[in-house]
Amino acid sequence: MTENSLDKEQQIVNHLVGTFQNLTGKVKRNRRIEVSIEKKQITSVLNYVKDHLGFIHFSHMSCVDWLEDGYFELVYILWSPEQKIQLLVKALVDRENASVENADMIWRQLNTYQREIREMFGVNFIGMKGDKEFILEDWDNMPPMRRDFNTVDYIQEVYFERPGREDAQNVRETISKRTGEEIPEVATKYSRD
Amino acid sequence: MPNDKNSQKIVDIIKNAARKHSLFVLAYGTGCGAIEIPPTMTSRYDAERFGIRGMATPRQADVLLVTGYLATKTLKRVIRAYEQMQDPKYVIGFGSCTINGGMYWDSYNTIKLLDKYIPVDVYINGCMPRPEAVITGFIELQKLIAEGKADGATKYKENLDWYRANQKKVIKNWNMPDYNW
Amino acid sequence: MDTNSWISILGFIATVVLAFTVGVSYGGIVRKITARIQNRVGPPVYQNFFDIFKLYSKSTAVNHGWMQHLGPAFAITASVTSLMFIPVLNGQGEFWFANLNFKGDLIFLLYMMVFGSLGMALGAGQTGNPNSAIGVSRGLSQMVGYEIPWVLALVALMLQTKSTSITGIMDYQIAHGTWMMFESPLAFIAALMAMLGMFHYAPFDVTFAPAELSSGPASEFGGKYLAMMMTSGSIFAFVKLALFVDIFMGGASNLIMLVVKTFLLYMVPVLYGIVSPRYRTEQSIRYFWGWPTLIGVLGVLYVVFVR
Amino acid sequence: MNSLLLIILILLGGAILAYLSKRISPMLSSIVSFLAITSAALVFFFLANDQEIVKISLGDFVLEWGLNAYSWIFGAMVMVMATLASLFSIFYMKGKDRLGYFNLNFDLSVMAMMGILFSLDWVSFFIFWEIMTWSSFLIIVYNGISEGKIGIKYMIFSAIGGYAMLLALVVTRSQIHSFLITDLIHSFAGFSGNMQALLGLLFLTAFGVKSAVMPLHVWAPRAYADSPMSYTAIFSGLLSKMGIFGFGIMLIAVFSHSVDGTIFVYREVLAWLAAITSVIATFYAVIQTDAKRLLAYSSIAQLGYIVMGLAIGTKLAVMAALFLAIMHAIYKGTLFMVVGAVERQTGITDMTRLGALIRKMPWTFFAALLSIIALAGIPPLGGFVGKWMLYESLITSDHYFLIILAFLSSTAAFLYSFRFLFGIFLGQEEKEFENVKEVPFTMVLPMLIGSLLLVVFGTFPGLLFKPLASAMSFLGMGDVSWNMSMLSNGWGDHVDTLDVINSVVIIFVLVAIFLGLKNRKRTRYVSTKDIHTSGEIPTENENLTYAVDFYKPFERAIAPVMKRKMDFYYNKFGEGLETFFDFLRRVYTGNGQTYAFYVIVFLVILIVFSQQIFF
Repeated sequence: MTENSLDKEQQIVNHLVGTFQNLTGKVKRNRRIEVSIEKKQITSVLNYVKDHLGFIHFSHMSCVDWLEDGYFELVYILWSPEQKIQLLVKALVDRENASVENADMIWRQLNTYQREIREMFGVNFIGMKGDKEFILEDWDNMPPMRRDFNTVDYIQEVYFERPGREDAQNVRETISKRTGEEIPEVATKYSRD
Repeated sequence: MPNDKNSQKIVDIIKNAARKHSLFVLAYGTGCGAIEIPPTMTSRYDAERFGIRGMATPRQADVLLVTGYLATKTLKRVIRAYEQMQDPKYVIGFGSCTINGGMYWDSYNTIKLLDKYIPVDVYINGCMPRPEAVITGFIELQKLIAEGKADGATKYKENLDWYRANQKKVIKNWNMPDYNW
Repeated sequence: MDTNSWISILGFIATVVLAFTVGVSYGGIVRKITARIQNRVGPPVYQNFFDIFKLYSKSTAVNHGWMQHLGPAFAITASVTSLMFIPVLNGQGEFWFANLNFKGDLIFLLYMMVFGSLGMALGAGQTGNPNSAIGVSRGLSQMVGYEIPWVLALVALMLQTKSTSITGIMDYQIAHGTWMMFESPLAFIAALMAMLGMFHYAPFDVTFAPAELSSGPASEFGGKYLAMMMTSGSIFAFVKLALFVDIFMGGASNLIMLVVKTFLLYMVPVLYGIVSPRYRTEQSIRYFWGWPTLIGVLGVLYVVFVR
Repeated sequence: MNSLLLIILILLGGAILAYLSKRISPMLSSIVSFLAITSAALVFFFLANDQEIVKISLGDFVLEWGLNAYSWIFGAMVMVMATLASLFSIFYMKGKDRLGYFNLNFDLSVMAMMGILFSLDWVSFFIFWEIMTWSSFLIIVYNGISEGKIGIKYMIFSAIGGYAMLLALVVTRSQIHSFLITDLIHSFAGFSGNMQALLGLLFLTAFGVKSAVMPLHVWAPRAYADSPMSYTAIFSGLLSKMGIFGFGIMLIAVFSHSVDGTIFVYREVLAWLAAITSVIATFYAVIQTDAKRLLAYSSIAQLGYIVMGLAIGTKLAVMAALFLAIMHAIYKGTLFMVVGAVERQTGITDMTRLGALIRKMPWTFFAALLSIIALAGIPPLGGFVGKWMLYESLITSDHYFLIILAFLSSTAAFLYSFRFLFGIFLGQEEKEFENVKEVPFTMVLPMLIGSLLLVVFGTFPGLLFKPLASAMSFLGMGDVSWNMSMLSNGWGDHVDTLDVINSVVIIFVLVAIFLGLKNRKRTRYVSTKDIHTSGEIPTENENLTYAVDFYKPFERAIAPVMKRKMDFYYNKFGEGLETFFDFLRRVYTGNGQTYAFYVIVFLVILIVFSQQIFF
């Protein structure tokens, strides 16, 4: 692939920037475009790229918790099978009372992702069908995927711990203590602690 | 089956011998451990040699084999399946996840100690336990049965309140039928 | 009660014990053979005795009503009653296994055998498990399939021997010094094909299909109920085999011959089943109404016009 | 007073009294009807004998009534089942309107049936036949003339039958100058071949309509299903047997005197028609979802067996057919009562919506269970005896392909038998029927009596063989050997029903007590929601019922048989008939009274001008 082939991507970005206000976009690399939009634009942008630019395949939707900035970032990942280009549509949502317009009429499978995000992050999708819980059953705490949810505190409060497990938080260390074996450098280098 | 610890009646010995050699398993394939069950049952390791046989419904089964981690959602179903089984019944906890949470020790939605919720007769250690380990676990259970020590169901009946309290702690919407046999 | 009736009661019990033992052992042997074909060691041949004994010793915690209690009882009643009316060994003077075999005939037996299935179906229906109902629906539909070639074969036999009773057919074979499977081979083939369905081994095991129906009619039956159903099934297996041996293979003059003949016969559905996948219900009905029925019709015509 | 006349008068009087007493209290009307039928039954069983002859002179006509062994057995059947049905009817019809109208026609039907059985000459036979027809018609339209115009359909077919019979009578009269049935029997041999064929065809058509043989059965399913159930119990159980009664006389007594081959052809054709009727009707019964329709189709199938037996015409076959006729009256009467009880308690008979009523109505289920076992022909109940004799007679008379059809139909009958029990009484509990109760005792009692009769006749079929044998000797089939509890065929094979029932009962009791019921007390009686559902706890309104398309695989398997061909044929046949007889609707206004008026006018003309017409 040569650099020239990025023309196609750049054309799309330019087209989108020209079409929508407040839309910023850039070519991330070969075959990958990223655009940032406002949250009220979500349905119109998605509809537009689906109908006019050939991004007919909805791959994935995810949510990123920017705790420090006070935002949720919703990411819609689309794919154009004709042009072989991946499009990331990003929108920022306030963390407080996060709510977004429902978009599952564009791709029906979006419903599944939206329900998951509603449950895991507490983002409300206005007008979405399906009130029932999706994966978490009978959950009454803070949505567990939010970064301010303290998992360790929660499990210590709710679940039992096997006695003797406390000192074995680091298994490798425990084993080396018991057997006097030396821990290889590689292991410590990539250790979680 | 009322079981005096010191002496088994002759009838119990015969019954236990039959029970020992005929274990109908309800494999509750909750986690990744379920993949170890097919090799255990089929040609390579052939658990049927020991009279171990898969069954489709809890009514017919003797052994509840919990293979792997249990989310609280699944735990509810496991408890239900366990309570639908008929005495005498045994539970085998399979893999580290059932023992101490295993690699899911810090998951917000996975229980860590199976024996706080249902009585476990035998634990099989490992992640994953190999089919040999599974068969060893079953043989261990058979030994317990022959000695009349696999009395998890009796414990459950006696300490039902304690078990219920633990279960209700994680299962918030409690809508299970009563258990009184 | 005089001595004779005591002896005949002992004879009843001996027959039932024999049928139970043979049926359960065959079940164990089948498991062993299946295991060997799959390159496994397999359970010991007496495994099914352990299973049944264990199931009897289990407690029964729940019931869904009195029909669930009576369903398995119906099944055992049907199997034992059919057993009573089947000559286990041929020869008039047989002392132990005579029972009631001069008091009934083939058509009676056909219906008596259904009694058990119906009882089981009712018991399964009472539990309210949808899997049971689906299994029963499939089983009964399949029964309509295999009954046709089976009855055609029996009609051919009856027309040829001019008798509808089993003892009559056995006497005919003894008098002519031949077996019916050689006398009317087409009927035998049709009956054999029907037998594949009768034993509910693959490919006709859609009734109990554990993978899709969680064992079908037996879904809600555990412990004692399951033990009773297994008992009844074992006795029924023996009844069907003994019936086949009696009417097609000239009966057996002693127990060893009986075991040899029934075992050989039993291997037909078993070996066919082990290597077969599973038919859907309508496929199996169409199977039975296809070649087996045609062969059965030819068998009847053969008897009528050639013999 | 002559007891035969007394019976007719009691029933007639009962009918009128029941109609009048409705003004006092609707309940009283039903009770009067019940008392009338009961007292008629008592008179019939204790006073009536075959010595009595009633002669009523009407101008030149003499109507002769009498009783013989053959009609006695049908009469006994009618009286017993009508008594049970009318007892059932008291509470079943409680609270419905136009009870006087209903009971009037109910009693008139019973009276007409007894009249048919008493008739020694064709004229009174025909008169009662028509009374029976229009009283039953009036009850079919009791619930209003709904879609499908079933009342009209029934009327048209009955009219075909009636005219066929009338024509036959006229022809007979022109040949032998007598209306007496015995005269026809004795002089039939002297007729020419064509005349024999014509008479045979006409009479068979006339009786074929009532007993719903294949081309003439179109009216039956809806008519049985749409009448009130307490009446259908006798409509399907007894009225159809009047056709069988006629068939019996024709096929056994009359045709046996023919020397011509045509009648033999009729017999074979009739037997095949009956066999095909039973197979197709059984298939249709299997795919029904409404319990009434299921039983209606099943009735057609069972009547097919009976006609088959009569058409075969060997001693065993006739015995089998008559035995089956009586059994069918009992079990089908009981089953329609069961459906009636269910309908009364729940309001519906749709098997896809009902379920688990065994928990609410155990006695009804018990009666249904025994009747279904008899219907399916499973030993040790009465149905088996009839089925066994039928098969044995088929095989000993070399009808080897008919037996396959009979077996196919009978095996497929297990399907709808189970469907009936499962759909209504077993399966999942439905929330809307939570508060259903068992029916009152007077409704349970007739059902239980019916089912106990089945047990008795299954154990001691000889109780019925004895009157049946004398009935058959009356029809010219003397020397029928029978045994109290031993069935045997021409080849010397036999079944000992006493041994069967002993074996079954002993083993069943042992097993049930020691294995089944022993621990019953220790177990817990749970709801039908407490089942294995892969650990899921079913919620209150979760549907776990398997009831819709219950036999879908079977339907798919028989689709080539059922596809279009038969449907198309039947529909076109029915439509064609409806179109063809469209002009009749201008004559027959659909109003029974007009029709009755026509009949009376016609009879008057017949009586007045008989001299000129016939001589």
